[in-house]
Amino acid sequence: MEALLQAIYDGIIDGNKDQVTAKVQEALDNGLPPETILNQGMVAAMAEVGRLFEEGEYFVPEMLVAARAMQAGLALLKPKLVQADVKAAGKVVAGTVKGDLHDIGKNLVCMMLEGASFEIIDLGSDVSPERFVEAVQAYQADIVAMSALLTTTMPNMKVTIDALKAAGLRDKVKVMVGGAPVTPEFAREIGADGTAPDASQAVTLAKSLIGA
Amino acid sequence: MEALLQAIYDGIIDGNKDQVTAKVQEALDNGLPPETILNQGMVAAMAEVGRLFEEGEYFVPEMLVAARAMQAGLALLKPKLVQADVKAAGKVVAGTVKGDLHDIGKNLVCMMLEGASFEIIDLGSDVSPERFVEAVQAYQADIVAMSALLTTTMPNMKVTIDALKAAGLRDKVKVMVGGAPVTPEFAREIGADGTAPDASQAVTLAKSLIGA
Amino acid sequence: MIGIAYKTAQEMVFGNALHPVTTPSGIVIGGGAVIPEVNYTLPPMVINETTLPEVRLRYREMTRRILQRAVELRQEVLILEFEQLYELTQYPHWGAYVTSDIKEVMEEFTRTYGVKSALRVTIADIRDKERPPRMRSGEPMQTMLKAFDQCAAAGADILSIESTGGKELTDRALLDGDIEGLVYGLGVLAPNDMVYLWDHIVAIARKHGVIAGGDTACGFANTAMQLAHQRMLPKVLAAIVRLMAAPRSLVAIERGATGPLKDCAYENPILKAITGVPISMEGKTSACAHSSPYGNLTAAVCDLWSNESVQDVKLLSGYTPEVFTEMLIYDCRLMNTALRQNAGQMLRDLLVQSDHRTDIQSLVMDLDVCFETARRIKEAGTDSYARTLAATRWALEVLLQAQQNNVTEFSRSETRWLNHLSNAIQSLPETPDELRHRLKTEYNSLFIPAEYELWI
Amino acid sequence: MIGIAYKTAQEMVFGNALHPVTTPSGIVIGGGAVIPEVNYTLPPMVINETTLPEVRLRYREMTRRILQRAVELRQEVLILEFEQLYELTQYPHWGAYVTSDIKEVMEEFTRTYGVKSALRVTIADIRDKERPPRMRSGEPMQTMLKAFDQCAAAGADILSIESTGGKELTDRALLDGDIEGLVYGLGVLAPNDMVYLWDHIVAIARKHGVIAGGDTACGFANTAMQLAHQRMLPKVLAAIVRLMAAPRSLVAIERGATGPLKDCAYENPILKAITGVPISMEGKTSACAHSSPYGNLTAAVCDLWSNESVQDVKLLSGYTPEVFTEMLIYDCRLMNTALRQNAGQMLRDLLVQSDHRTDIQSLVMDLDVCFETARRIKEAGTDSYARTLAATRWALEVLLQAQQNNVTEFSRSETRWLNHLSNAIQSLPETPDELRHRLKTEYNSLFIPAEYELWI
Ligand SMILES: [Zn+2]
Ligand SMILES: [Zn+2]
Ligand SMILES: [Zn+2]
Repeated sequence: MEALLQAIYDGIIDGNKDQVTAKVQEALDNGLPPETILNQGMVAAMAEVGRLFEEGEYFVPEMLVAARAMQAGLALLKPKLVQADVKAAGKVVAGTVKGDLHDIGKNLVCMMLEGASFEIIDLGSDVSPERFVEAVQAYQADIVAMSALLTTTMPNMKVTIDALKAAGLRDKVKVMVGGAPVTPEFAREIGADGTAPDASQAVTLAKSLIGA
Repeated sequence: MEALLQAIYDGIIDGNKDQVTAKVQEALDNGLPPETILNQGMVAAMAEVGRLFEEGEYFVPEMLVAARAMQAGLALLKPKLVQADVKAAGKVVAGTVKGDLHDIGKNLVCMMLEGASFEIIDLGSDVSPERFVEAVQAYQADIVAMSALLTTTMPNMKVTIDALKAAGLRDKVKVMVGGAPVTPEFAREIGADGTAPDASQAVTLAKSLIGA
Repeated sequence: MIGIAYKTAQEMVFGNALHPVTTPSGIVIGGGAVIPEVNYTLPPMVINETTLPEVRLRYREMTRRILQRAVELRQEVLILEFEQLYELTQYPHWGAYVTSDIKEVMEEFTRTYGVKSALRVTIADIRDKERPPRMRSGEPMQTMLKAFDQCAAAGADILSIESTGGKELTDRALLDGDIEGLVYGLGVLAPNDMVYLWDHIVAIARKHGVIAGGDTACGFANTAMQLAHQRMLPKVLAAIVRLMAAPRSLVAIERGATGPLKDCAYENPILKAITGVPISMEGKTSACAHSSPYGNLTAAVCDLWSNESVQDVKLLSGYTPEVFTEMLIYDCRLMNTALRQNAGQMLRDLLVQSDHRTDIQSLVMDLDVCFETARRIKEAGTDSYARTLAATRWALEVLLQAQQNNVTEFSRSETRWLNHLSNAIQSLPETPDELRHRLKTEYNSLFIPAEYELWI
Repeated sequence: MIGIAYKTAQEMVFGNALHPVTTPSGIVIGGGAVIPEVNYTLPPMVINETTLPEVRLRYREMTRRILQRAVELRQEVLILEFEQLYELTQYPHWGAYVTSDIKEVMEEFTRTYGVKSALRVTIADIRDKERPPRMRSGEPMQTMLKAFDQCAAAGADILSIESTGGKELTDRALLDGDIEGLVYGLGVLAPNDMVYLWDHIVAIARKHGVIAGGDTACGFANTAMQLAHQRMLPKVLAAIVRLMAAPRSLVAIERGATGPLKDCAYENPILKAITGVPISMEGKTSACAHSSPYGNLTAAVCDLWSNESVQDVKLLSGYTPEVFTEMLIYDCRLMNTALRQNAGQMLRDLLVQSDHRTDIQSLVMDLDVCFETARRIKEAGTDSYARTLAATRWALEVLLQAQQNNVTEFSRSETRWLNHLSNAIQSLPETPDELRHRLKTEYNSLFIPAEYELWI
């Protein structure tokens, strides 16, 4: 049992998708509880990947393959988790705001959040306030994460927040904003709940916002 | 007559106080109307001094002696002007805000405004919001001119404007703000009526604010 | 051996180019002195019909303050860069309004104070707004060409762009650390796009009698540098991408661009070595826009010295555009004094030596390395793919050697990546078609081959 | 001939002082390399009991970002300057809180990354808040001494101040363009105040085992420079005030200050020539705080290179304190590379030659002129008044000669002022008492002689 979990853990850290799917299947077949596989195998591995990244040992490409290996394993696990009523840490609707095509930062944040077992609804880039509102409603999201790289598109963050207010959703959802030009003062001014200077700190912020 | 006015005009431009007082007296004795002496002799001269300053021909020291010569002449003229009901361009209450001792800029603005025939009530430096309010009330001022050099004292400009509002005076008086750290955006944000980047442009602003 | 413009790296020095360029206002670029190039932009604000008057006023005011500071410091020549924000290209007449506003202020200062200036207008590559982007067909390309045309008519003296052909692929390949995707994007898609784009830009420049400046690999190599700075990507990858991007930017010159090449392009010294055109460079004094791993080195052979881009914000002494203008002026004063005292080469070497071994990325930007890169690119012939392979392999060689000789610090993870990239580079195929077949299938949805007139 | 520390101006070069100073953390200042000194301050905000936590957080964050950038650029030593805003001195425990906050971050970075740093704390001269000011009696002086003491206890490594003795007179005399008031303020009141003040500061520094840095004539000569920049005052007056201020600042060293002298003091090269102490200087890279008429020249013999003061504001690449840190680091890299390559003197001369004739004010800051100023001050003996006269007369001589030889442009109004000031300087009396009797009667209300232990 220990050995299987270790193999899943190692498979994620090495970004070895095939190993992860094989070992997750084996673990399930052996009757290991899905929550155990998820928490002790996969979430623990992604936490270690995050630590390696923080320490400069890993870069984004390694994180990406790790995240993909985790997702492959998760695909096997998900049906069982639903049965066992294991929930995601929270649901995040993410996108770069209207007018902004720069999505590298947003993609990184999504990946890191996914690694921390958030469920991500990625709306992509150039997302209008209306689409954010729709998605929050449709997915019953816990968090809206908006990104902007251009100073000329930043004001659209406020427009989106105002649209959430107008739709009566602002109290039901936390708003995170990010991107190179965003400052804590700006976040406060437009009425967001917080901002983080980089993708890994965005995870910490998301967790603290929903008390996870 | 022409020669007398010319002598007053030249006396101010040269900063020759004695010449100005002598010639103003002579002009009055000869029955020249005080408004003519004021406008064609003195105000015209100060305008020329302003122009020389703008062109880099004069510096502050020359402006100061010119302003003093003008004031000496004005002292003789004032009683007659009151009789003739000639009014100042407007009344300005000026001071550097609470916490700020840097008054070089404020002094220059006062001097230039005086030259443009505004009446100045100079409250000095480190002026509390209450004192600004009192002075506006007591002197029935048209304009409040506040200056700050320190970024830490700038916020006191807003405090003063709020105090004017609370006292019901904000609609009765125009507010000018200035000093190195003050930007047009800041002026707008705190609800001032305008700002100018230097002392001579402050005169243009003051005139436009009261439609003079 | 096929010759490049300069015979040795030693011949190259700041302020001097083999083929100087003269602006309509009579400023000679690369003719014996380094000239400051100031790039200034708006603070965070919405640009639309309503705010346009404010936008225009702000540009006029920024321009006025910059030129005022130049007058105060007795700087007699200056290049201004108006790098358009998305909306200003999207609505070409807006960009043209601002262009003529700026030009008006420039001309006022020439009349009043005699200060000579020239205006570089950099058009935004608005094709980058759709994914996958339509590079040739449809509206964005037509709008961009309209923007070039209208700005040239409105007073632009120099036309530039940071074109994004291939970026839809390299953005993804960068995050994957995938050399094959990077080589295909930079060695096939980008050059292919630039041939088409620059033929049009050069034609517009000729029509208006203005200068076709150049194109930068900003969206590729500077993106990599920034991601490395944020520790998202290994520095060895960013270093390799830096040299890999040079053949792409060379295309603009081959299609008729004459320089001054645009500042963002750290590949410019290589292009100057090959072609002799004058170049703009940025480095230490562009810290306002991004951190540089080689802030002095980049000045070594510059003809214009730029601050990259600064937002209009108030500091204690005034607004940032004038603040950075002052710093650029003093940088240039030092370089020009050195030229006058016959100490140009000496100062150039100090600038290079101060940086060339302090960071993995600066290793490939050493002047001698740039010169050798130029030589190898030229030697690889006229095909962009072959040139890109040559530059990539040479970058690898430089890094491997530096790592073996302990020239600078390579962390454990950088060393691991260097070995990984070494393998990937060694197995690159010799033709673009072979590479196309090898590309990850996930990439297929990212770009539209027909938009590059490719049919595979 | 009475000797000064250096025999010739040629011996002086950046990064090297005859008497280097070592900080408690082991950084040697003036020991062979130029070190960046970063001065960073709050954006516009109220400082009170309520906002204090935010103030402290902001200083910690600014410090962290600065040191982070230093680590990224492999800068191993750094001086930080915490120049107190009024409130932080007025409530000495507030200033001490911030001091220990900054120090904590510095120590964290030493532990984590090995980067060594030292902290200069500059206390605000809060006596300048009353007019006429009480310079010795009463609360402000006691509070300032408390602030020095508490900050030294809280972790300051270097103590400095920009003291304002005499400024109540010179502020007025400057606007009047009155040489007599300026000489009395700078030659009598200021030195007199500094003897008293610096005896106390040096005692506090010794008590805590920290460094007594130095004192600048910022409130006098930099005020004049700024007013000249705004075209309020003639440049010839600002140039003369510059040299006139040197004897005043020398007093701190004579009372036990050891350097590094503080950046604002453009008179520092003169003081270094006389005493051999290491100096901090500012110039081009302090454009954030004010425009400089000689932005390169000032680096010629610096030991620390500073940005003067930058407010914490966001730019495209990050916050301004880290942006200016990066620029200072690159400036220092170039100077230190030159020293290593035995090209220090050569680069120094280029720095001087790039500026020394471009502005009336730079004429008196030429290295040779500074050296001769030092010699003449020393030759004038130990009396501050006599030294001030000597410096003033020499400044006039330099300007008159430059004007006659057309070394730089003197406008008609500058020439008129030069003649006017020449007359005023030639008729200055030989003793301070005579001058006191000649001072305009309006000045009597401006200062309190007893506060300087003067009885006339
Ligand atoms: Zn760019
Ligand atoms: Zn650029
Ligand atoms: Zn200062």
